[in-house]
Amino acid sequence: MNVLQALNGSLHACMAESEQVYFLGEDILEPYGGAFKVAQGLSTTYPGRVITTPVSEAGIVGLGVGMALRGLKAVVEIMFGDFIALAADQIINHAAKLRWVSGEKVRVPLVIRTPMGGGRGYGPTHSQTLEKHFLGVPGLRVLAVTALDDPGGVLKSAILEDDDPVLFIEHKLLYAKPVISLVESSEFSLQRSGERYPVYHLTIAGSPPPMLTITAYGYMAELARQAVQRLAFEHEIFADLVIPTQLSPFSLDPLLESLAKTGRLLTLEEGSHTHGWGAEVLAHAVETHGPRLQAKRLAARDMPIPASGPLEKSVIPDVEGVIRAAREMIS
Amino acid sequence: MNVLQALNGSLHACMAESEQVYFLGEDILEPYGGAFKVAQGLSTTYPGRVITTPVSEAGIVGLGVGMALRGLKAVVEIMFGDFIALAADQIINHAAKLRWVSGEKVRVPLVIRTPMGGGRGYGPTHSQTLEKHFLGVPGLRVLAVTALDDPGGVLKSAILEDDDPVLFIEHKLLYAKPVISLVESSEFSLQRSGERYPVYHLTIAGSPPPMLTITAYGYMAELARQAVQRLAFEHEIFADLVIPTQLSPFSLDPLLESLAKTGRLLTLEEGSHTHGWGAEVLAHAVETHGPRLQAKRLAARDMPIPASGPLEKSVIPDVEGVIRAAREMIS
Amino acid sequence: MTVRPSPDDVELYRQMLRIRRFEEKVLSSFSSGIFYGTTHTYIGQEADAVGVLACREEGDIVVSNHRCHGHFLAYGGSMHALAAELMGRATGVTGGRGGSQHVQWEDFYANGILGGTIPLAVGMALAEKVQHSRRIVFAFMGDGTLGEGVVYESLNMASLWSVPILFVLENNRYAQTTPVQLHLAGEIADRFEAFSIPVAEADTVDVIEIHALANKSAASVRAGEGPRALVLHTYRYGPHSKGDDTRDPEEILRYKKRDPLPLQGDRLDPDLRQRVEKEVEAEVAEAFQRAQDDPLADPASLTSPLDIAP
Amino acid sequence: MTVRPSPDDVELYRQMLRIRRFEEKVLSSFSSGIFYGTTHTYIGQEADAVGVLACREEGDIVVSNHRCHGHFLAYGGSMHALAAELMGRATGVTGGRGGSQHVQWEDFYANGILGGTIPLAVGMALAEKVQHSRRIVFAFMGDGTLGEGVVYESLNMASLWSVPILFVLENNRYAQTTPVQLHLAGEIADRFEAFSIPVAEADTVDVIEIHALANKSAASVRAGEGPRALVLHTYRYGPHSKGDDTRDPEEILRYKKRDPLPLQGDRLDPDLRQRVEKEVEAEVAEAFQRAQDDPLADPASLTSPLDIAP
Ligand SMILES: Cc1ncc(C[n+]2csc(CCOP(=O)(O)OP(=O)(O)O)c2C)c(N)n1
Ligand SMILES: Cc1ncc(C[n+]2csc(CCOP(=O)(O)OP(=O)(O)O)c2C)c(N)n1
Ligand SMILES: [Mg+2]
Ligand SMILES: [Mg+2]
Repeated sequence: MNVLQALNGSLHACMAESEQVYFLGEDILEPYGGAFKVAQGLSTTYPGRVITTPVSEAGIVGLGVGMALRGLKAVVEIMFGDFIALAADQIINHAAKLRWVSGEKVRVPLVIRTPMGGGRGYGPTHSQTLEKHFLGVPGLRVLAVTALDDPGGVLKSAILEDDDPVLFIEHKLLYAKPVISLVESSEFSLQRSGERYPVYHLTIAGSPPPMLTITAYGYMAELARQAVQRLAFEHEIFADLVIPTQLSPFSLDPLLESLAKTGRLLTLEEGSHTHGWGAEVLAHAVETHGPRLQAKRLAARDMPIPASGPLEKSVIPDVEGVIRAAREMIS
Repeated sequence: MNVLQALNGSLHACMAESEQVYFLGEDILEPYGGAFKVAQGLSTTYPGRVITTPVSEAGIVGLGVGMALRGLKAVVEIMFGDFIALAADQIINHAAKLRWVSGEKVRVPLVIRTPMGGGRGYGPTHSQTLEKHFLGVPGLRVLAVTALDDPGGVLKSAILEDDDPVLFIEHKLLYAKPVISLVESSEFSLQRSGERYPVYHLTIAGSPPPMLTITAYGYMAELARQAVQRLAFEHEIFADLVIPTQLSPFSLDPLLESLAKTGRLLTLEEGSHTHGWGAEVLAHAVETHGPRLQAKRLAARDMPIPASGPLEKSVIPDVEGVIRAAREMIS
Repeated sequence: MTVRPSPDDVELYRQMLRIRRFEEKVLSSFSSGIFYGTTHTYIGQEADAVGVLACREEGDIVVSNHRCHGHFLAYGGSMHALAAELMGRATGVTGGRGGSQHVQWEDFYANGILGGTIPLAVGMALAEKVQHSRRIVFAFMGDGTLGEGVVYESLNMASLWSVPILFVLENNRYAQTTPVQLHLAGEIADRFEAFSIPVAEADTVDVIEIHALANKSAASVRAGEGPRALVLHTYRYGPHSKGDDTRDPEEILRYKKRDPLPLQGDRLDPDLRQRVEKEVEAEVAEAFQRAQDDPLADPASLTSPLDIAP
Repeated sequence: MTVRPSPDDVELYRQMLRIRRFEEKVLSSFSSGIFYGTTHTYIGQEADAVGVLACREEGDIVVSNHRCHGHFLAYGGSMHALAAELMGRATGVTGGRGGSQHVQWEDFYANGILGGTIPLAVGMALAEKVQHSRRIVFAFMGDGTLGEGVVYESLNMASLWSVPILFVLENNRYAQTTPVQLHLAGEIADRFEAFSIPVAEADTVDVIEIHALANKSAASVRAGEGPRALVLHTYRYGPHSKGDDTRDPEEILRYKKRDPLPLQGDRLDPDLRQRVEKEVEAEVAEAFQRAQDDPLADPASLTSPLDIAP
């Protein structure tokens, strides 16, 4: 099963389990099933609850908020994450605020799903990783799914169990990746924290104490995992990899536990470098871990994502870059 | 002269100096001159170049981009900073990208001015400090004016000398503050870096070596200045205060110089705490300053800004909080 | 919440007068410093809220905007809770969180972002439709709000999916200080009709006329005929918010000559009218006094907007 | 850039054929892996771009969208540079930065955010108006783009300030896979007329008819009469982008019967037509070959989007 199938299966399961679930988005009807096919099969199975919409990102997020306010569980697909800026006001000033401003009288069980990321040559308005601009919005939860464990389960929790608005980040390159179960690999061990949106902790099976803590989310967690393996087997550098599912509100205790052992922190993200997710990780680490922290961020260069392959590759971080950075930190 | 007069005078000077300058915004005509009066007198003096607009934040930013592309210098006023989210797509995907995507063939000399901040009981959609969500957008410059030195000059540079898009942050409570010139005070010394958008470095005149580096921008720089004075005179704690004018792209060398002396960093901002400006400051500091950094952030609590006075006061940082935090760090 | 009986002349007058006196008191008290923030008063427009919301049935939803006091009172919201909200008291509608523009109570929702509430309103109507509730949504907005793009995205979807919503466009001829001819091209009704939403339009302050028109539109909406728009041309007598009125005083005077209050008041028996006026004055005085005696909102009441790690 | 002389039948045919052959080549080459990203071809809609842009005068501005190849070629953009852009070559229109949807050259601007370019187009028109340049703006958009709110904000301002812009609405009856009746309520022309923007409308693939209509509208715009809209009902023959076509094959066939190319081609002398066809085929082949021989874009060419500390 790949991530696409897991997410699609989860949507089917949610709609089967609760008649309150409504799904809105552009071009989501059969036989198309959405630009990335995550909605495949939904409109034929649940015709009354799958609504294909005009090209109106702000409007459909706002409609989702309204539906959520009135007893439904709304799932809105934004075709490309790059278009989420069009809905920024609806997210920041409506979805995220209503519960709090009402004095806890209303809830907004809304999930906004959207694919981010580059690697496919789609160019500057179809390849971005914009979630960094939506981190730290009071009242908004931002989740990023990975290929680990149970991506469909995370989506299901967000839809059925969470009564607050969720921005649910998928990555285009993740869809085709096989889901990696907790027990599957003999090369590494993978632990999951107890929260609804777990933090994963990956170590190389049977390795010496870790020398470095790496943290990454989403598709970058995949690259980090590859880097951790190669660092161990090719360079004898042993790293802990900590992978959050929830980016905002910020909550990353397992990271601090690992840092207490390693004192070295490397963050990896596909969003552009400055004022990104990694900034909060480092800031949080230096505040709570205290002095004697060695830290570094890897991220996309601070520029738009170019369309041409060689250009795009030079802007987005890769496995080699992680290995290089880790080696520099250890040496 | 207060900050409002300085900014208003600067707009007059810009429009006098260049016929290319056009000013757009909601309710900016005489005798109203904009909700905060920054545009006072402009429409009668330059009637053809001051355009009052419909209530269309995305549209007017987009129009400004178009005008800037075609040889004009567009200044767009967004009445409250809270409404900037409506223009997020225009800022991120158009204004900030055009120069780069065109392969450096076009430029976008656009200034978007907007007042942020609380303290006036305007409630959750009229009191926010949202610039944190626009930091780290490749191709966008974010400036925050203070009461120090020459706020009008900063605005003038942004309008007349800068050919890239600028998001220019004002703070509602700053308007009525008197401008503090570089040489005016005998209590502290104020130095300015050489960049077009200077970083200020404030120390208490004749004080012993600094024990702590505080950094803040905008209106919070005023609070920090008061805190630095009281820390010196009431608590014998001597702090450097570093105040950037440019928030993004991030550029804060004087901070590192001060940190080399103090090893202690305290950031102060009015935006909500997590994933704020301070996160980048701490991350940058830990990356470049290296181990042995003690750091802490002060910011608004991670919630919307309430309307009621006592509630609002409890959410936004104040001078007492800065003093408390500084004392804790030193003890 | 109870359904108001089919309104009689007295009730219509009383509701308008409650708004009028409340708002007058708000404006006149502002300088005394008892309020936080700012306000946008509804004086002059009372016939809109009262005439329209007299069509409301149990459970119907009202979506309002920055100028929400009149809508809220006509909806049946507590005058005391509204006064307390403006004064930042713990007993305010949202306990002092939202203030004047962000009033949420039962099925009433207001917000200070112009136009931002309109897709929410359409979403709520869609939710009620698919849940077969027979509830309808009343969505108020001003002429200036037609500047916001998301309004059109919402009109399109409301029409496409035939949701039960009545858009109430109050054209008070100004967006803040900007006269409608400087901010709006073409005719207001066309903005709705371009999305196949039928429009009823009136230039009147007669609450009975407005009520009759609204009743017809609301009935169509309730019958499942899809969205309708009501374009009401009106005028506000007070400033946009607290201060600055840049309008021509003569123009204001001209519109004051067609004041909705005396128009309706004159229809009442003079004794009855006097009694209503006394009752309303007492109600307002008591609401403000009680609010002022209430404790200020306590910072300890503030909750986190989200569970961090659920 | 030179002004094209008043177009004759041959020239109109040649321009349409250049687009057709270019796009066919793009579609057929995709699977060979020479391109990065995706593409949206203009096959079937050629008469719009060619008929409209034949009205262009020196310095006029063209604002385009995701489906920009046809507009770009009709504007006079280099076929080689466009092919090179799709292939990520250093010699591409933007040196490989923008790719298929983000083509910027001289006074031509395209972007992949639907509707986001429309306020820019109005701002450009306003700039040209206040600078008395006599330039006008041609702004292309699709039926689906009428879903975006910022379009209406822009129409309102274009009309209020009477800017020199011609909106060209290409209704190819689909937004990606969504038929127009599922995404658009009411009539397209009403969407412009609601803002007092006069509309000319045609359901035709005849480039001469389109050109005549566009000429009239463009002349009004150029004469300072304010914005105009041209609603062109058309059809695309290819898929929305590369793959998946979910439309009824019979419907596609039906529209293929009124293909703009043979309609215009049949008006030419057969020998001349053959010569043009040969020339265009050679042009396309050469453009692609040259592009493929060009060096890939070099990462060293990437600049920072802003000076950090100016
Ligand atoms: C998105 C947004 N932009 C601007 C404002 C500032 N503002 C508050 S009221 C107002 C005018 C509104 O005019 P209209 O819709 O006609 O309502 P009225 O005040 O006349 O009742 C403006 C511009 C706002 N609250 N929200
Ligand atoms: C803001 C935004 N939303 C969605 C998309 C994805 N998208 C690309 S083309 C398209 C359909 C556009 O339809 P239309 O405007 O009719 O143009 P056509 O493709 O038919 O030429 C969609 C939804 C986009 N590019 N930008
Ligand atoms: Mg109005
Ligand atoms: Mg189309």
